[in-house]
Amino acid sequence: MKRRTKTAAAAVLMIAFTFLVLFLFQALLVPKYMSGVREGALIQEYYRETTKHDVIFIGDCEVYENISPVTLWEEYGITSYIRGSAQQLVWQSYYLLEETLKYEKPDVVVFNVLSMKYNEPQNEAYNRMTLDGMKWSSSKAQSVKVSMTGDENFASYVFPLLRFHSRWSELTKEDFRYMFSRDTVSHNGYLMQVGTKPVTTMPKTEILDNYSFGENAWQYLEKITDICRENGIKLVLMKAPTIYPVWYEQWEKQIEEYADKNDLLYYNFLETMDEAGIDLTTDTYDAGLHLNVEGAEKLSKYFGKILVQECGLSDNRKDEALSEVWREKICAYEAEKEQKYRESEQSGNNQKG
Amino acid sequence: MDELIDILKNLHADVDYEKCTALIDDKILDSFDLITMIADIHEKFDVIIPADEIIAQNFNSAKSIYSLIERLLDDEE
Amino acid sequence: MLFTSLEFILFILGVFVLYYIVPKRFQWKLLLIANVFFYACAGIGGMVFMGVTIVTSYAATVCMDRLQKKADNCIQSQKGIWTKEERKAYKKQVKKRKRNILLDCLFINIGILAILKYTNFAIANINGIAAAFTGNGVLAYTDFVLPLGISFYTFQTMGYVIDVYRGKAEAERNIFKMALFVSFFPQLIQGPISRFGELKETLYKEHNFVFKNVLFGVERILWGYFKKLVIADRILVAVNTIIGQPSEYYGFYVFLGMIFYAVELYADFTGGIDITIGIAQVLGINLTENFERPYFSKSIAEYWRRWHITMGAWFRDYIYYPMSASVPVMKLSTFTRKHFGEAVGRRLPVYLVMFTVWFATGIWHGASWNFIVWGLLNCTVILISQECRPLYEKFHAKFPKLKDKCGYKCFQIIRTILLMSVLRLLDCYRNVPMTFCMFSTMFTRFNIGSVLGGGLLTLGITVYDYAVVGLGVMLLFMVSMLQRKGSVRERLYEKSVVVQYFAVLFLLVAIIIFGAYGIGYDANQFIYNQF
Amino acid sequence: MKKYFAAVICIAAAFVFCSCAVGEAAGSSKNTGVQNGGYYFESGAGKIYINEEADTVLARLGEPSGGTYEAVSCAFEGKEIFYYYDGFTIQTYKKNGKKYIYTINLEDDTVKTAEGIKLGDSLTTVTDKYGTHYALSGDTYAYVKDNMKLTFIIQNDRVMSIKYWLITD
Repeated sequence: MKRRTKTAAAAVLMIAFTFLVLFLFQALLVPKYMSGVREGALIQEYYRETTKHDVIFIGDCEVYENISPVTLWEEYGITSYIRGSAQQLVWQSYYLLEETLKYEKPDVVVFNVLSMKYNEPQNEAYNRMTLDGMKWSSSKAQSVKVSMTGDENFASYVFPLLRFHSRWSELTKEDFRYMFSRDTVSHNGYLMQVGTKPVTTMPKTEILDNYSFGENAWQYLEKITDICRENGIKLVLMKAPTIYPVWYEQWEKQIEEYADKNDLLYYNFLETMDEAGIDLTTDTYDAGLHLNVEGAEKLSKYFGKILVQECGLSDNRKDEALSEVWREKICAYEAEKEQKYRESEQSGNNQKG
Repeated sequence: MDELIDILKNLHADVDYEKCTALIDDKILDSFDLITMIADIHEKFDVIIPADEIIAQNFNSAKSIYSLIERLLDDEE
Repeated sequence: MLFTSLEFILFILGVFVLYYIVPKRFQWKLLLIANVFFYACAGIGGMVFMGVTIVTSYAATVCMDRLQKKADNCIQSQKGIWTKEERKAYKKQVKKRKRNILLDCLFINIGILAILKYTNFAIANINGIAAAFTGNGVLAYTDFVLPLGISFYTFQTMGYVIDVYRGKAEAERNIFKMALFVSFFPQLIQGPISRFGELKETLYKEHNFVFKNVLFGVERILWGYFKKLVIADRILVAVNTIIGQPSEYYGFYVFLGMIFYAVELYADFTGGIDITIGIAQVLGINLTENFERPYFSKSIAEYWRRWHITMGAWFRDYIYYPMSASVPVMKLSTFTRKHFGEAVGRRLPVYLVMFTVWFATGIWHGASWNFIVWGLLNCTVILISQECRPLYEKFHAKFPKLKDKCGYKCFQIIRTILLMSVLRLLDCYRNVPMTFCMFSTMFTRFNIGSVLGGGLLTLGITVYDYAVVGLGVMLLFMVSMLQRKGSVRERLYEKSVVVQYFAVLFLLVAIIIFGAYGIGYDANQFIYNQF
Repeated sequence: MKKYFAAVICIAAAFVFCSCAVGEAAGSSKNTGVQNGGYYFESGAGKIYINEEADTVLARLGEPSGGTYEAVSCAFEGKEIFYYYDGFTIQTYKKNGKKYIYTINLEDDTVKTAEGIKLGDSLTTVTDKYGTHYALSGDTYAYVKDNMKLTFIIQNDRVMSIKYWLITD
């Protein structure tokens, strides 16, 4: 071989090998979210779905801990997916929706309005959990640019190794086991929690300096509304029946006005808790912040009925192919529920798993 | 040349300036001697040794110092 | 744009790629554009001052050069006609005019530096004195922003102007080429202070892509980043904790702080210079070495010939020698020798010159008393060791074998390191009385037990950090041992390509993984640390 | 030269071994911020400082009459706990296993700040006591001192809210 091509080949080989080594280190050092903080694994699981979904939920922990797609399917044959993540901000929800529409066209999109209270980027840790799971696309790039807090830089999202390299001193077996493959921690985006911790005292509301939502939050809510209208998707706003962070009536008024103006459906489940049969002494595992699995199932049954009536969703349980796929999801769901109940019995108290 | 020798003798009497060729390198002349020597040369030969001439080769032996002085003197004309 | 910022790395890559694409004759012009861009990022304001320095120095050097050439031709043409005295008078007159031009240029540039850097310091002193009488300060402080690298490029340019005045360097007629010399961007941050005569050899030449050069340059850059990111920035947290809370960290902590700072400063400074020289080497430009394993020196004088070499050389060539060869000092020398006898006569001029040089070195480092005291202390130690030379000689005469024993050499090396670290405390606490008081706590308040018991872990870095720094320092030590016999990279270059590749890969991976950079590193609460 | 490398390598190995071992045992303990600084609130049971260790304060104050509320937000494990006493609420945050005072919020006009301001007072009474070096944003007047701030929300010249906060950078 001519000398020039020999050196060129060697150079290419070396560069490739360097990237391989760096990629391996990145796979090792990036947090896996398989135990402990599982919320970080939610976003990336969406890409494993093989079938379409009639309903897409977007929002923060008020969606992924209070709605159970498996129940929606069992009760009403609704196919749904929750693209939720910890403290997901309004603009992150918008870009997640924008990305989802590249994969499928749902009939209904449900957005939880609590995140309207945040007008600027909040916390680097939550940004990472929401954004790192996304596949690279123009939506992800936009979402990263808009979500970055002060000392974050874009390169650390393109190469997560630049961000997580210092985890070398915190590596555990989990990091090695899940280097290339991840387990599924959620059921179509629902993160199951078992156990009960009743609400004894209601959190007090404090006086705020300014109750109106920020400009930035409104702008992205409008973008969500517009993109749904352009794609002929019915947008439904919701507020989960959780009592902390406190939901002020001034906020409620602004959302109701917005829903009327844009003729959107808006359901505040705080007000319809007894109708849904939700009792905060048994249906929450952390005294009212999030529902446990029983609470989530109750809320899903109640909300499912509304979705069918108001949005005209069809019952897909007759579709053989879909039933086959969802049957597996149901046994995984039941298996985890079973296992979590046993665990909570063993640990004796009703603390979180 | 002998004027120069007695300036050097004045600093260190015990050194044989005829033959020694490493006054600086062997640290026989330290910075104190250097300055006093330049001052004496200035007085006796009325020549100013510019700063950038203060380098080891020029001062390593009596001969090299003397040739430096001569060079500076005729450079003056 | 700091060395360790991503923008700087991208900037360098950009310059490197363009440098070898652009036709050879535009290479130095590209460098100039890169300098302007780099400097603009650090603040447009600073460019004005640099512009003034470039223009004044260019004008001064060209005038002096033209004046000298005219004088030489005139002397040639009048060879036969003029008498010795006439020619001597003419030469004196030319020298006088050249000297005036030089002094004007020096006055302007050193003036700019002095005003920008030292006004607040002067005001602080005036206020201090005024407060002693009237109870409150008199003058308001200015908020001058110090342009990037002003101390470095001002001294470098003044060195060039003085060289032209002495006829040691040819004045550069093309102002852009001269601007490139003044503003060569890698040097702006930490030096080295180059000499025009040496730098122009490679700065303006056309360079084609020499693989060996680029490889050596890249290796050196990586080695610089390794020192800076893996060692210096990591131990810096502990140093800052110790210095930040003197009331809490005293006694043995001060000693630890001293040692950590010695490691941090060495790794950071030599790392920065490695990056600078590496970048220049990649572009085919040779910069002078600024360090020569200073922690192996056996005496303070030797230390200052191996630490920040170019600064020491600058002060020696442009302040120490001119002063000691200047007429007033010579007059002083003869005067004191006549009136106060030989002993004082020999010492006084040298002491005067030395103190002036070290005062200038101290204040150049920073506009505050601790730097001045640091400079003067350095000078005192050197003079003392010079005065004690006869004692050393007597001592060694008694124990001739001792001198070249390995143990004695180690003793000397450790003594120098400790002494320099003590002096550097002034640099840490930046407050003279506090420094002395903290230094004294080392001997008065013993807390070695509590420090080693767990105190080490309250300094803001974990045990793993100490392990990494420890290993990094050992690697540094081993490489320095290898360097004693010649360049490590030359020997590496002889090895097979695979070995070279894995060496470079190891460095790159070590920097990316163990580097102290990014959000993950600064030890605030990241969510996962709590589980 | 070989012996140099051998020596250094075994030192390195020993160094790594002992540091990791020590690492497991000690873990890293971070020193907490400045204690007992800035404006303080005075309840019947003595002074309460922001960022002070909460257990001592809570022991002094006894069982909160309005009960407590524990809020674990989303995935973040840092528990925030609210203690509802009569007239004021104390919120704590958890760091390295210890609880510290995060905010003190005055609920009604039965309680005053140490400097004597209560809900309903006018802006001038506030500025008489605290001066005018406040930072104003919206209707919130914030007085910063050491690592905490005292905020008053004043609307149509009446103090609507009084709150002591820890400043988290």
